[in-house]
Amino acid sequence: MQKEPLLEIRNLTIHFHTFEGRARVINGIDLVIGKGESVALVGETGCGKSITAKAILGLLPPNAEVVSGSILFQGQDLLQLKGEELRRIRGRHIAMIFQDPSTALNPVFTVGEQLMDVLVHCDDQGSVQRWRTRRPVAMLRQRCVDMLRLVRIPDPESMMGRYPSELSGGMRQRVLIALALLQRPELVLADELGTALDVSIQDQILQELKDLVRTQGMSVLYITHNLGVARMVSDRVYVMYAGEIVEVALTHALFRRQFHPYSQGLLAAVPRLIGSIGEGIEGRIPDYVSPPPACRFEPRCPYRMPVCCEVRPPLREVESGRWVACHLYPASGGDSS
Amino acid sequence: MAETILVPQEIRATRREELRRAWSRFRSSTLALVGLGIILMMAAAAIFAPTIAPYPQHAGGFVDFANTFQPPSRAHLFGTDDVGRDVFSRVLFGARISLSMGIVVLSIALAIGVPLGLIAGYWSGWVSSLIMRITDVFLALPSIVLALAVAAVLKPTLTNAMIAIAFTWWPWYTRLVYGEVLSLKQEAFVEASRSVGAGPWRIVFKEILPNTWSPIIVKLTLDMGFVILVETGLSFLGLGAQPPTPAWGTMIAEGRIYMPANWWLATFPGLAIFLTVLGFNLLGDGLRDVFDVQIEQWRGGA
Amino acid sequence: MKRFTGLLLMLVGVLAFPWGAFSQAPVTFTYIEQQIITASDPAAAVDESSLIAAINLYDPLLYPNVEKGSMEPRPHVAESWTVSPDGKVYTFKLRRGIRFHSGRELTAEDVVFSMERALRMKKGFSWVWTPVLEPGRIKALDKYTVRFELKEAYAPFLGSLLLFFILDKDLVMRNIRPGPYGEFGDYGSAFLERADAGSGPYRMERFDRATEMVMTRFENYWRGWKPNQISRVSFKTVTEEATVKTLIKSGQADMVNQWLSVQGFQELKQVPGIVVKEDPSVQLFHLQMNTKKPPLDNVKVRQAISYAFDYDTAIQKIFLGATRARGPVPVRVPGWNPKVPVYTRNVATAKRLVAESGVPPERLSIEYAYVVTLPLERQIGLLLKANLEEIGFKVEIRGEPWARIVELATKPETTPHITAIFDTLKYPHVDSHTYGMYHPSCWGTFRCMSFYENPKVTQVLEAARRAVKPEEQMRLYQLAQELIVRDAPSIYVANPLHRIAFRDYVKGYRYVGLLGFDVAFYDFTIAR
Amino acid sequence: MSFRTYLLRRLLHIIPALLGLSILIFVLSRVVPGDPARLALGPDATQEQVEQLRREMGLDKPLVVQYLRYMGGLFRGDFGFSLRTRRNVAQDIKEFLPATVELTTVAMLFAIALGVPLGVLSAVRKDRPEDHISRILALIGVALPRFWLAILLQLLFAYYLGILPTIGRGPAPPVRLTGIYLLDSLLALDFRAFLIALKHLILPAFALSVGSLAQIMRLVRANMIEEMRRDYVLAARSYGLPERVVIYKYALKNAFSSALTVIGLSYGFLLGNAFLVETVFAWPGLAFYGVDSLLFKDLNAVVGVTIVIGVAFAVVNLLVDIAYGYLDPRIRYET
Repeated sequence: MQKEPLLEIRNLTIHFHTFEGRARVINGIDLVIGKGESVALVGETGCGKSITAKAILGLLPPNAEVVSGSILFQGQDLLQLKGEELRRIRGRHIAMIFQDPSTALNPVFTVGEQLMDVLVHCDDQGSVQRWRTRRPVAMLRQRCVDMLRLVRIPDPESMMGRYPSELSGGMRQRVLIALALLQRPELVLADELGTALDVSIQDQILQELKDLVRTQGMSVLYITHNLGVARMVSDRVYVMYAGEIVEVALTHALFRRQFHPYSQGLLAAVPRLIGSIGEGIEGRIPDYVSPPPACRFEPRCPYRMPVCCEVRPPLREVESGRWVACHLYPASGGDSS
Repeated sequence: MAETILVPQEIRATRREELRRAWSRFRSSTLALVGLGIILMMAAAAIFAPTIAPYPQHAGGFVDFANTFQPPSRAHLFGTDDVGRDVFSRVLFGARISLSMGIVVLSIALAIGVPLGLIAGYWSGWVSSLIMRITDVFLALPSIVLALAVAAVLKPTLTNAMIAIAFTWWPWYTRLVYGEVLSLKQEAFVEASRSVGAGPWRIVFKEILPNTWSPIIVKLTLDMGFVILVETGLSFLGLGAQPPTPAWGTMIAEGRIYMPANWWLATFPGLAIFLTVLGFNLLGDGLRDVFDVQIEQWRGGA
Repeated sequence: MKRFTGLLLMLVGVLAFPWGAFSQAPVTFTYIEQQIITASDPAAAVDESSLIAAINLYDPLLYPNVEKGSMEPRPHVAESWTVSPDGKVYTFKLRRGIRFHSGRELTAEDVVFSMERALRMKKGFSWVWTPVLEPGRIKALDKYTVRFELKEAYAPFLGSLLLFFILDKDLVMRNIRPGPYGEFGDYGSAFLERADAGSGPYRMERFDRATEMVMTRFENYWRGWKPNQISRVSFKTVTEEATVKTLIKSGQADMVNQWLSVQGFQELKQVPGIVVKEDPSVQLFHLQMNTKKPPLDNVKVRQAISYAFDYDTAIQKIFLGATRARGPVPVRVPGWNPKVPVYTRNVATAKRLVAESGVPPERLSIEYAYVVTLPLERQIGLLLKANLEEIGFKVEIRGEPWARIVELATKPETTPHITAIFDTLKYPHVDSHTYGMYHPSCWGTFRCMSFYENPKVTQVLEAARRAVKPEEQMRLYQLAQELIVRDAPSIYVANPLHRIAFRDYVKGYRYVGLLGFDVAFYDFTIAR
Repeated sequence: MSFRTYLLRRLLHIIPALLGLSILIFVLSRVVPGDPARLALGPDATQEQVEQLRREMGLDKPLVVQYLRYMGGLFRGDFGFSLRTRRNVAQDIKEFLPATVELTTVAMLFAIALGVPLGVLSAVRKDRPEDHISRILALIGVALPRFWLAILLQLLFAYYLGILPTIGRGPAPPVRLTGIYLLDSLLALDFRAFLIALKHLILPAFALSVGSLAQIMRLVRANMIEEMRRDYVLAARSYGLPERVVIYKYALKNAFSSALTVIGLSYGFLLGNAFLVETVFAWPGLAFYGVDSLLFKDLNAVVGVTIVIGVAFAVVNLLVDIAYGYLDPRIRYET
């Protein structure tokens, strides 16, 4: 890993308190995003990808509990931050592009007002000084319009006065991107970007975002269940299964060869590129309240061995830049986990 | 509703399963249980009034002028009124009136409102639009205002108050059933039975009607409280029960003039109304959660 | 939580704010009635509220002798009068210098106009005069002399003139609108809803029928003004008893009328600063039996009911003190017959009479109607129900608004079997409670819900009215009373105490007994 | 369908309903067993006078003719003659309506002003003590018989504490422009009159508002809880917007606009209860007048009052629809 890390997740464990009991949803994951790097987090629906993203921003639902771990951002542990400190990180340093453009925009405010609110209320000075040093509205407005233009929205001036319900899905998605990028964050979390859209529009938007972050020098974490997306936009891929990272690899390397049986299963389903992963693999994601004791993939694994239900396979570097959590692969150079 | 087509047995099976789950959800709601408790208590008071009431004869035209205005005591839990009757006994008997009032009014409303709603919802044409326009007329006025107008036309008696309220109440059920039918009509299982050649009456009564029960039951429960409020309001204005009938609204109207010195006359019947209505509201809320129906509880009632 | 407590604190703060400190300075005398003023036109006034308004805004021709505590007529607008020996011609000399609120002097023309107006409009108390007067029979002999030529001698005539209010002819005629009285249009009745045309001590400042009449002192009132008399009156209508009590207790009202419940007055007696005045009244409380409706068309049934009723309980426990009524005429009215038979409770006799009547038990089903706002009448009804059920009747009780009872009274078919009525003396004469209640000419009004008809009685009553000699008059009126009571058209329950409550700084209240005349604000002074 | 067509359709819906209502009430009032002419003339009128008045009032004509005549008059602002007040009902309505408008509006504003924040508080502090207290208060508010509450309030604040007046509206402010005392006194810059009017309003408005307050609170709470779970709230947070803005601007506007239609319906609730509350407080409003007219069988007044109430109810709901469309753009473009 050449690049200097921007975000480092270490041994993150998150449990949810549910009626059925304690759900061990995120089970000690590690994840690193370097400066200017595009990383994809792939896995089938319900494997904990979005939770991971929300944990970074401190937006976990009230019944979630971070049991252990740390999320270091520029050396600062986000998990230790209090409400107000965390709020200053959000948007300004780390921003998220939400999954569903039809619900993530507030239906009763115009695009312009939502953009302006971000600039007005998330100002550097914080709320109290805002009243004294209110920057000229026109200037803020210009910034919003510029941003809309940047995300390739036609006629951004008139777009400012429109309500989300007047826009097409693609436009809404672009507005969401604009909202996230408005404060020029160092890190963008893109949650299932474009999934709700038409394939061609999805591709277009992904391509644009890819170019955009590259020119702006931002880092991106793409969260997706679609390997095709990961292949298109990311430098490196984290494969996640049932709240655990099972394989980490450079994107091109992963597509050349998959080590983890789950990754193999994923790719087996890929030919269609758009098809969601997991379809090719028998079974379902395990119950988080009482997950398999050791390897969580064991019940679905075609290569399962007795050890698989006794010892949890650690994430080990099996070749340079390739980490796998599977008993099939011994570590390349000693046990590094 | 699921997209899959279910055959009737399966529907029944799922319904049973749903009911079981509903009951466990219901049991976990303290407030709904409290409501049920209150209502069972009131119902018990109403049914067993002649046995529980310390002075059952006081519910009628009994007078004992030597014993008027006794404050609450062990002999008279709620005191005595201006002609020496035991207020506690009268409040107990009052439960009979209010509850039976609610049941009768809502039965009438159901009997008129549901068939009309089914007709208007299932068939389209001038008959159904006429029905719906008529309900619009009734709903254009807060129901207590309409009930007042009707009650004023009739002689002031309990029966007439009942008629007046029922007269204003049925359109709500027509409305409710109409809405339900409109959406159920599109459901796959209805389409399915239509495709196998079931006649419209069969579809309406066998397929659609059973599926409208849960919102109707929730609404009925909530409405019991509202009907009681409207009835007591009419009685309070002198348009309902006549003496010596121990109706709660009448008791408040009669006792009110002796406030504040003889506060117990109006206070206890008022508390009884409050508790009963509260009970039905709690239960109705609980049922609404259980059946997971959205019904507007907003009406121009009392 | 903090925000929530804040809200609560705010609420408490708003409520605890000394709002009372902003209440109005007590310059206006507040009088409370529980019945609305149905007519501000004195020629249409029949009820107590309307009469109180009339007495304060207008002057009647004669006035009761309040100073002597009597209801006999004394000079007022008329200074003196003479009566012809045949009792048919009355000549009145008017006082000079009486000014209407318009500033015009009151003259004989106005008296003639006002009486003709009353006779033509046929509203209010005009029925007292219509048997003996018609337009043309009243003449202005000169500016200050008026002559009334009656068709025949009429015993209650002088007394009836207490109800004859004089209106400003010019003012009324200037304000007529099209109406049913030919050249007189509506006789100014619409105008009199907004203003008055009187010469009385107060003038109408504002009138809102449902809630309030405000009256201000007429500075040029002919009887003059002394210190501490009331300069402004707010005459309010408040129907709810609990509210009335609160208003007087808190001092927001200075005087409240007689229609509170007996218990209400008992309660007010306990309050320091409030005077409850109780006087034996000339009111009759009776339960009229509809003699045209079976089974009450049977005299034995009516007598049985009269024997069954528990008078002692009614008087001691419900009225909390009252005089037992002996016949239709209140016992304090001159001309009352002390020898009339009195029914007392006797269940055995009652049962015997029911048996003798021959009415089968299943037909003994009757309805009792009462004024829904009067709890006393409800209590009487419950007592009656208990008493009658003892002798085999079935009784249904029904509360009705007063207006509805008036309406029901118009026909024997709609009139309930038994109706509770408080009947105050209408004019200071025994005639009011004999002829006025038991002569068939009065049928259709709430005073005659018995629809009583006995040719003998009718004849005696008519003779009594025509009698010129006072002794003869009295003999006949007393005979009538005896005959009426035998037929038991009513359950004569009580001559109740008249009660009124006021703050102790109100002086000069005196009970007169005539409808409305005790609340003449001119008579009161404020001593603070 | 554009918002304008939507509103137009609503209007077209309302008009036949109101017409139907007028027929219904008119027929009802005409089948009253009783004789309004007799009532009008008082106990001592002769039968001949009564007949004459019946003719004058057109009571001898067929019902259809009477109705058409009445409706004809209605459009000229002639509501017919009131037997009880002996003047045109239109005049009575003009006199009594402002008091009811004032009372119900203040009650509604009060219900909104207290119900919305309490609902938000309850939703934000879900399952904490504040939430439980508010919810229990709301349950109590819905179940309390309004007239009984009114009596208790009178007892407590007017009788025992003596800090608020018991009945009525108090003296009229020096100028009558709107008939709404609060406005008139303000326009006349008479603050003492304003305070007097206000203190007369507090108890009846509160008694009238509790039900709506409770229901608004419950609804806002439910809507807020739902809105707070939505993606856009999470998204707003993710941009770093302060919680204050997220809750009180983003979520509340959504929650409130969906609560709005229900607020309109609850105005009918208020109007209905005004009949009881105005009676208890002797509040000289339309409902008070209406109850008396009902008891007196003052036909024209009864019909007039019910029609005015029906129209008021319809107008308020229409206004609410407009406000809804204004607050929630989805209605404008999607309905």
